[in-house]
Amino acid sequence: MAIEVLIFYLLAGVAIAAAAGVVLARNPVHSAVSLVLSFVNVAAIYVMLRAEFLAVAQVIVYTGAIIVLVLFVLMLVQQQDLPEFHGGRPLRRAVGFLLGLVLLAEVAAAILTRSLRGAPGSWPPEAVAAVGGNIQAIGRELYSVYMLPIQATALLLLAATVGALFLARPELIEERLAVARRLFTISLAHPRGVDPLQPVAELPGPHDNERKPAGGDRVLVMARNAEEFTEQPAWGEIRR
Amino acid sequence: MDWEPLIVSYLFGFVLLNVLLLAMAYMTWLERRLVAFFQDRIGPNRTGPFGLLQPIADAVKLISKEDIVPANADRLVFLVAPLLSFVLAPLGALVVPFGDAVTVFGRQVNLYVIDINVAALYFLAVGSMGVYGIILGGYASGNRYSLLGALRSTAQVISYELVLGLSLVGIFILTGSLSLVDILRVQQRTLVLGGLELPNWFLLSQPLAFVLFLIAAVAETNRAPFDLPEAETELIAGYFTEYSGFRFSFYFLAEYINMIVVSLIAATLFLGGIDGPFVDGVWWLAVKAFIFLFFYVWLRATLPRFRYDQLMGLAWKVLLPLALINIGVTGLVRLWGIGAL
Amino acid sequence: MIDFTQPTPVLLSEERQITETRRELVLNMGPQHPSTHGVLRVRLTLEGEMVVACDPVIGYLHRGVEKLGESHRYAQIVPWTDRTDYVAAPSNNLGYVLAVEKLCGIEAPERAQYWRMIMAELARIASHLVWLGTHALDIGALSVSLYTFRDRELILDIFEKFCGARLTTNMMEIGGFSRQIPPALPEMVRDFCRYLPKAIREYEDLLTENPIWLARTKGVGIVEPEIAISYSLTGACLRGSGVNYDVRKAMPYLLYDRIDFAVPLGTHGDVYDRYLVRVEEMRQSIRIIEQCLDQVPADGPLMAYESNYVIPPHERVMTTAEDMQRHFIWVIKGFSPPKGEVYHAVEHSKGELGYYIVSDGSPIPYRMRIRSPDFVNLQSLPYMAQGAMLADVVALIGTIDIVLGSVDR
Amino acid sequence: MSELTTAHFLFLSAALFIIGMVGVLTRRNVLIIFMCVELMLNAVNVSFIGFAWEQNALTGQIFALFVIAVAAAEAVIGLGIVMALSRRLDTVDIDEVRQLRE
Repeated sequence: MAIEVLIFYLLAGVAIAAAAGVVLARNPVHSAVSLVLSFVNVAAIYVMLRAEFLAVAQVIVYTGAIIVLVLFVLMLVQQQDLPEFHGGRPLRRAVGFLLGLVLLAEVAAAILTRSLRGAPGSWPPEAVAAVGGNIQAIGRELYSVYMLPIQATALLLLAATVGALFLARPELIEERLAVARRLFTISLAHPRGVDPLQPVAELPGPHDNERKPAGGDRVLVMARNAEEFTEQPAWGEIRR
Repeated sequence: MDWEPLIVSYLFGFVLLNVLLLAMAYMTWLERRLVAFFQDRIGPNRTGPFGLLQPIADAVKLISKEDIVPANADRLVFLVAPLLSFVLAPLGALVVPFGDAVTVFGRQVNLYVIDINVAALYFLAVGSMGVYGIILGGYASGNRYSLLGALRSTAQVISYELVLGLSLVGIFILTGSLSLVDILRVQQRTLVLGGLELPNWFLLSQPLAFVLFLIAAVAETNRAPFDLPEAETELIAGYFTEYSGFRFSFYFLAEYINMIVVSLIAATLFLGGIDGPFVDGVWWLAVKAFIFLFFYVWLRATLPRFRYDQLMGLAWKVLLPLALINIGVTGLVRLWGIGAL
Repeated sequence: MIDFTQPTPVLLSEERQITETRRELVLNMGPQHPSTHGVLRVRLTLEGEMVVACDPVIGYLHRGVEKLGESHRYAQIVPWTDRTDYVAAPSNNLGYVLAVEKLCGIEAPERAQYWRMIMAELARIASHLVWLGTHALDIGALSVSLYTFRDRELILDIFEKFCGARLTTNMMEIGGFSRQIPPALPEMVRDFCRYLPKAIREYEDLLTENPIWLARTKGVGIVEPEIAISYSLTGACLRGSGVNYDVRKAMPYLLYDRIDFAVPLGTHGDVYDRYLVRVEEMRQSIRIIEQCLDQVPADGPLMAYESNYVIPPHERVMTTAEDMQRHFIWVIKGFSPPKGEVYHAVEHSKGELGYYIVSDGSPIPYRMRIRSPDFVNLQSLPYMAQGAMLADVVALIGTIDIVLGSVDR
Repeated sequence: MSELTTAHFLFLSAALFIIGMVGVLTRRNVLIIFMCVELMLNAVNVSFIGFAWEQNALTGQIFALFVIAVAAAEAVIGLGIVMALSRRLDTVDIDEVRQLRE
């Protein structure tokens, strides 16, 4: 069994070192990369703990989505304006590390003196293997016992989506209004063609201009002479 | 501890990696020849017979070029990002079953590297990790075009990852397993429809999911018409604008290996993988993967490029609802099939 | 904030202090960028991928063609005009020689006029083919560009057959053509006219109904007709907005009034309409060429030799004394047109190409000014790019159809 | 080195949690604080799954799954707030944000 312990130490060591990198790195992007490394190692530890589905979910959700989003935001927020780690506040840093050490000591004491143990659960490895594997077991448990929580989670995610949409909607660039609301082509040679306010008295006959179906729903007006000036149905649509 | 299967797996993985690299090299040759054919050109035909040695010449050229690091690049990340991209690309192929167990030197050897019960999710996870190479490369170049390419890639991959995953849920419902080996076994059965004997390929039972998977896979691998992160005419080359020499070639390798891996997975999931008429075998998988690769090249030669907002709109407004509908319908049919409805 | 409802938001960098805030990203597009069609530089202020301000910077290909015109004799300027819009060189020649002919009061013989029309329309088709290929390439359709360049070769072959050069043809001369028409040329042009409609159908199959092409071009870069006029756009940029103005119809030159052809007008004024208009213009050009080939006299003079401003023909130089003297003076000193100023415009493939020449009676122009259409059309880029996406800017540069040689001159 | 025990995982969990906590306490960049919070959530998951492994139960894994879901929701909202913050106040410095409130 020693090999497993070795692997665990390797993975845990990298995970902790990478986690320390998150806190210590000056550049937030380096922090994010460290975090990814930490998460992937933790995912590998999940596999050791017979939680394959969780391992994959960890990689997909945390590294594949959340950290990618963080990087996205980091890139939108420009680098040179980000506050530096070593920018003063030494007191708080000292207090932070001190608190951390104290807490670590406490937790270590708690773990080492732990005597309380709960009752064994109903999913020993044999039972999990009997239903087909970790995923199948989680599925069974999730969609029977935890039906209500999972629906609540779905609601939570929905609410989060709506909230994010509300938060992140950028102030739209002032929409340029469609200036043209008239129904004309203009002819530079036609006395009425350059003066849009005059009502159209007479329209050219069908022989004068031919409308040519061009592509899809578009037509092209085929002008035969320079004076031609035709009614057009298209102007007045608002852009986009 | 039993070391033998582990060593066999490593050996098989090693062989697989080399096959993938070789396939990738000839994929570049094939793509150039095919696009040339589509475009009324000849394509590379000078290096060796039919230009078959062209990939080697390309590799030698790329390796011998100078490796330039821009002055205002984030040096460490800049150097690591292409490697990340390249290392993660072939990992997806580890779960593809290349056939049933064969006997080599009196030992049973499975023709896949690993069979894990989360194989399909593993493929998605590796795919979602692959984007880091692009994001970090684009960020670290210190170039605004690269940064925009990285931003585009981020949004694109997150959106299409979702569609890619949801399009597979129908298959999971039908097979009750996420293991590609199990999914393949289900497809190797025969489906009798009326008097017609059909292979039980999921292409037939999940056609909508197949189309969705195909679109999402093209977007996921950043190929035309979804090649926004590297759009030459807009962002010059997007995230790898600043890369040169062999670091550039890592991105190049990663893109083509990704294409091959996605084609293999698609062939396994929807077209029955190694299943085929006459004799089952890895050649059928190769033929099917080739069809996908041809499709990739065909798309590239034909279609214009989407715009960023149109791309996102397509994913969220069209593909995602369709994927959800597909899941709903499949679930209902399955319940009806086992009499639970 | 800029008021976008106002029609002329031309943003010079001095006028608007572009401050790079956290949200805005200033992207320098060009002069070395694959889709700015040469050495155009566009300074884009982006918010995310949305264009807040767009500031074209030109002049990277400025060679002082107008100034060169003030130090060369009239006949020597013709090759310079090739180099302005090198994609449609014969049309530039045509604009210049027509202006000088107007100044001198010469008219080319009828046969030469027909052939000038044929060459100008071929140049229009060649230019539109280059435009279509590069525009499609910018939007991402890879193959169309190779098809259009393949077909453009046929036009260049015709040019080569006629004058020996393919790109900078220098084919027209003041007074007509001094070359003879090769006997095989009319049939070559006819073959091309029979071939091209099929090719255009091929491009349209790839693009016109393609959903991605529609999504990328419809509703993008709308220029309303009033705005188009106020920017003094010409060519397809103007006609795509539905304004009926074509120099060939409005101020007919050569023999365009004898030809039956239509001017396509768009109805929405967006990139897609300009695409449709240009594709239709190619078809109309073929009609014009075919009619010209039907009407052109089989033989007859190609040069207005009766005029004193034109170099005399070779056989007369060798036989008569006064023609020999004239020839000598023409070659040594050049000809001196009357004093005065003249403007002549032709419908170039990109719009109204005008040459303004001031003559002080000496053999070299006092001032020459080129109104190049794409220089003027380019001014509408900031208007079209307001609120567009980054990818649209590429499509908009493509739809204006600029050639930097002509913009910067 | 004998066998893997729950204590191994609990120490890992504690270490990750405390590193995350120190990060939250010492860093000023909102985004790094955000990442540290994710680290802490992840540390809790390690404990959950470790206990589930020890007790042969799935409850811990399922709780971890819920934590991941909540983390996703938190990421969406948190990053939305960061974006709004940087847009409104032009800063992602947590101290400046507090100073502006006063």
